[in-house]
Amino acid sequence: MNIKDELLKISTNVVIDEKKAHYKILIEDPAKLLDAASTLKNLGFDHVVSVTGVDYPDKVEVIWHVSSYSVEDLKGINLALTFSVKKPEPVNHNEAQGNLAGKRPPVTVPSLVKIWPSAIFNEREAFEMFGIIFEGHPDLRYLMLPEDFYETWPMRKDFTYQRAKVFIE
Amino acid sequence: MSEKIFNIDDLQNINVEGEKYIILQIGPSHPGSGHMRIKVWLDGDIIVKVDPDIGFVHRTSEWLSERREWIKAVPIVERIMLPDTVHANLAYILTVEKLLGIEPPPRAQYLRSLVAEINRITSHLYGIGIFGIFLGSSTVYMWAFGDREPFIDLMEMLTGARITTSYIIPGGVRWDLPNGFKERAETVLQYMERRLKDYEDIWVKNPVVQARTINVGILKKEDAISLGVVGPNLRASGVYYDTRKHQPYAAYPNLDFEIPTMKNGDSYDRLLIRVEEIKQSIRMIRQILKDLPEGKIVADQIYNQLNPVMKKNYEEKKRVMFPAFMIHMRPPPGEATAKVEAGRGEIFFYIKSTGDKYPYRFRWVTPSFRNLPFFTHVAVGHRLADLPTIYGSIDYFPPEADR
Amino acid sequence: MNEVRKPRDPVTGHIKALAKGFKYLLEPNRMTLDYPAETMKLPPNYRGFFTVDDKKCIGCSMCEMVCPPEAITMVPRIIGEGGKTLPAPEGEKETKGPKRTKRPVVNWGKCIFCYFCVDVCPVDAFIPTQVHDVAFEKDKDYRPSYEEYLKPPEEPYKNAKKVVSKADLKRGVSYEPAP
Amino acid sequence: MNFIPIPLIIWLIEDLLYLIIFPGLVTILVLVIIIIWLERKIAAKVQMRFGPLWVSKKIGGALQSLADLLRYSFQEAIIPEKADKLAFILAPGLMFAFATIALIFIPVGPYYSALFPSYYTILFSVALIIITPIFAIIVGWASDNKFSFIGALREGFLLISYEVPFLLSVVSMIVIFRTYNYISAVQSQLNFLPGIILNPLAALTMLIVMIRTTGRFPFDITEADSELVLGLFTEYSALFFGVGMATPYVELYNFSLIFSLLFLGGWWPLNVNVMNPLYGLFLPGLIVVIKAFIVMAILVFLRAVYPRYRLDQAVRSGWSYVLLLSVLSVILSIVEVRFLR
Repeated sequence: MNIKDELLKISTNVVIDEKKAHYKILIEDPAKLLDAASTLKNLGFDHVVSVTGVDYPDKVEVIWHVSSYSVEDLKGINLALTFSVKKPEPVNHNEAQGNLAGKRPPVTVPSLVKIWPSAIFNEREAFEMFGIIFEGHPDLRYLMLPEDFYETWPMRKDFTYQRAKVFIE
Repeated sequence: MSEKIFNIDDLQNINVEGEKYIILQIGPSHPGSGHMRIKVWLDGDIIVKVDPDIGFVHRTSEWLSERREWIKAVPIVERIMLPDTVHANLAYILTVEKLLGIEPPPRAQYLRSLVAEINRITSHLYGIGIFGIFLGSSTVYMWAFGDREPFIDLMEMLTGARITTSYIIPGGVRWDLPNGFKERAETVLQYMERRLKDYEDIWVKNPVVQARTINVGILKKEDAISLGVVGPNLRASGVYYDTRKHQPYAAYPNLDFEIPTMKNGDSYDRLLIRVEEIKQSIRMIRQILKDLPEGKIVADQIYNQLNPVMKKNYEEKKRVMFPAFMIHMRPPPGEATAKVEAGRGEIFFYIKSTGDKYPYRFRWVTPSFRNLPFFTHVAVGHRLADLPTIYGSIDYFPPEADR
Repeated sequence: MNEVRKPRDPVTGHIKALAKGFKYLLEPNRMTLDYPAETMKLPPNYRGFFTVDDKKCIGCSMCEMVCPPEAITMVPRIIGEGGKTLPAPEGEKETKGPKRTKRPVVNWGKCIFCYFCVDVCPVDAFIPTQVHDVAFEKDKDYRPSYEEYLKPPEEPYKNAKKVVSKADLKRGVSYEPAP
Repeated sequence: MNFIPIPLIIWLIEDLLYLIIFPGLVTILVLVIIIIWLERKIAAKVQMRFGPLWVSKKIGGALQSLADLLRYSFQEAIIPEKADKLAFILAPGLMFAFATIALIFIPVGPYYSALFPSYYTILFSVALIIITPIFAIIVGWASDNKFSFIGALREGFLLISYEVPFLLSVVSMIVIFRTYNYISAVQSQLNFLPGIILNPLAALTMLIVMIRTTGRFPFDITEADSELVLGLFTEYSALFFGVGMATPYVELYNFSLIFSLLFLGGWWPLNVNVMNPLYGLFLPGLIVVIKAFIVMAILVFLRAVYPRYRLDQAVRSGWSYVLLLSVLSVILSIVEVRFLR
């Protein structure tokens, strides 16, 4: 099985660097994401290692790093299934939207939990850190942040924090 | 019991309303919880649902590392994975080396494997000890933590620190093997081999332990794969996967070792596999000390940047000092991923560089974080007293999962 | 791996466990260090408190830059003419005599003893020690001034018996008097 | 000095001596302090470490338990808002009291006998010992804490499952000795053989029940700290907590006394027939207490070897193996009585 050909069937935008074990598929169309994930799972990529976002000025990139436990040839491959989504325009703070409102509105991508159950906690983390709403996730809550965390999406690049000014000896 | 295959829809379907259930908040200040809260729904003595609430020791390691120079992330990742410091350090440095394009010399590779295997033994002993106290055996707890001591002494002798070694740097390691290390290591390994027999009598083959662990917390092979469980827990379920074999790094391609796997995937298997891995690590340390190649302990790219004072130090004290490159490191733009098999499982790093003096995206996933499904899936259907068994057997370490 | 898993029958198991416990009860096997009464002499590369050699330091600030917890601050110093403090001339370039430079001071409350600073120093000006078990009474004590920093904290328990640890086949770690 | 009737004085102060000094409260206190220290020291020795040391370093930290007792005595007693206050305060005390009261029926010498000399001392002492765990259940209920509540439920399950074997093992010894009286039981052992040789099954059952009832490992189920924090005593502090923690050791002392009387031959090898202050009163008692202490030391040693069983496993074994063992011990006794004697 030539992994490169198989990947090229899924998407034309494929980056492969075998020396660094760096494999990457870029998907543009949200409709194709679920299909691509199913195809990858059928190929043998059976679990998700990490789900993360990368914050750019205009877009948020969501990366599912997948790997294989069951297919011997794929065990050495870390494949990044990458999906970019444009950030919506910033809106003013709206009380009615509660936690999810603010200057940095969330982006929405399809959840891949149905295909890879191992993504369940990873997607929760990506949600709270980057403001990526995974549609179809059964249990999308804050994972590590407190439930009443008011400053949303701390891993985005424009997040700033207030240093504690009081120093108690 | 968890005979059924995991289905993601079960999470929504469990009905937890009404007065039928006792809801227990185990943690965050509870002797059997660690730095996390485990919310348990109990039907009598049977667990109906478990909701692990993590994040009590979330230390924003990714955020901090994205706002610091590259070298400064080394102590950060070490302090997240305290029982597995060397592996965290190694995984990060492997990723940076992939970005930089530096290949460390063979002696440095062997030294990395050496200190990683010593660290793996301490990590497994830590896990066995915590498992012991969770089942109520203070003896195993004390023994395991006591037996970490000779190995930590070895780490101290080699690296100058007991736990947070910061031993591995881009391009090599910081200190060479000191005099008398090999003899001391051999004594320690013989001691540990003798002690493993005592552990067998008082812990592994103790009838009470067998009664408590056999057929408790079964994770089937299919579930282990689909839930993405890592490390010894994965291999206890019968999956033959180890990063050291399948994505080799450091000196592992040259070493002769086996990956023990079990079939049943219950808590007893998860205990046994740790004992077996200790034996394999002992075997590997012997090989490394025998085959240790001569040569430099740091790559030429780094060595050539050392100034005369540093070179003199390198020759006399076998100590690698940092050239100014370490501070002003700016890896070329690109992405790199690396995996390292730590004591508890697989560490995964994904780093994106834009050629800046800070990493643009610093992402890492720790083994305990990926073992979280054990609580939601495996514990359901067992008794309350089995929750510590499962918790202890998967060797879960909350600060590591929270990062 | 099934031969490893094979359970032991309960009667043998109980007897063996009790016998092993009883053996450990009787034989001398203690591996603890009686700490404040005995203290360890640590290996020479142990990373303890460290100070700086005022003569060697060139004030380059590399240690400040590499320090991961940002524990090092560079304090201004005037050296030359016996270190006498002179008022700095406004906007004037000095050619000889007292020279303005910088010296590192470590905030021990922040220091994590990674020794990046010691290793990055281009003139190897830091002087490491093996002292590690120091408790500070006041917050001010772990933020020393430069003069205080030149004398690093001294080892507590000076009257304690000095021992070195040694790998032991019976106890794992045993301690013998330091040479 | 002939005109002073020593037996008369002894008869006058005997009750006081018995309950307050020996083998009563003072001895219990001293023994509990020593046994807790010894438990920690034994565990520490097996675990290759020092154990309690820095309180009185010269005698190996023997005063550690005394220091703990003092600390508990002067600690602030916190009573939770929602607790059933009367039960919360009374239950530990009653638990301790009933554990101690059982002593008044346990003689430690042929003439140094119980407070209420009766033909039925075995039955009375056993009945009083069985009452104690009921107060443990009240303790768990009064705290209004889920962990205490679960601990109380576990205590209830175990109480029921191990009471029957305990009673049967005592019954089997009653069958052998054909008496309800400790003194006669010991006398018949002195004349023939110790009970542990006559009926080892009953002795084994009794040991298991002792481990279970006093919460020693591997049956430390009601206080399983990895699940239930401190089990029954999660909400307790100060002297209430100290009393609650000491009660199992008092029970252990009672059980060990009974064990040494029924199975280890009481004051054997001393066979006294004279009413003498030294040989008739004190020395037999000392022998019995030393035997009981050795039994206690063996039981606390188990902490160093075992983890704990699960509740269902303990209950199941209580209703199966241990019950079977106790029934067999009764049968063995009947057979012995029929055919051997």
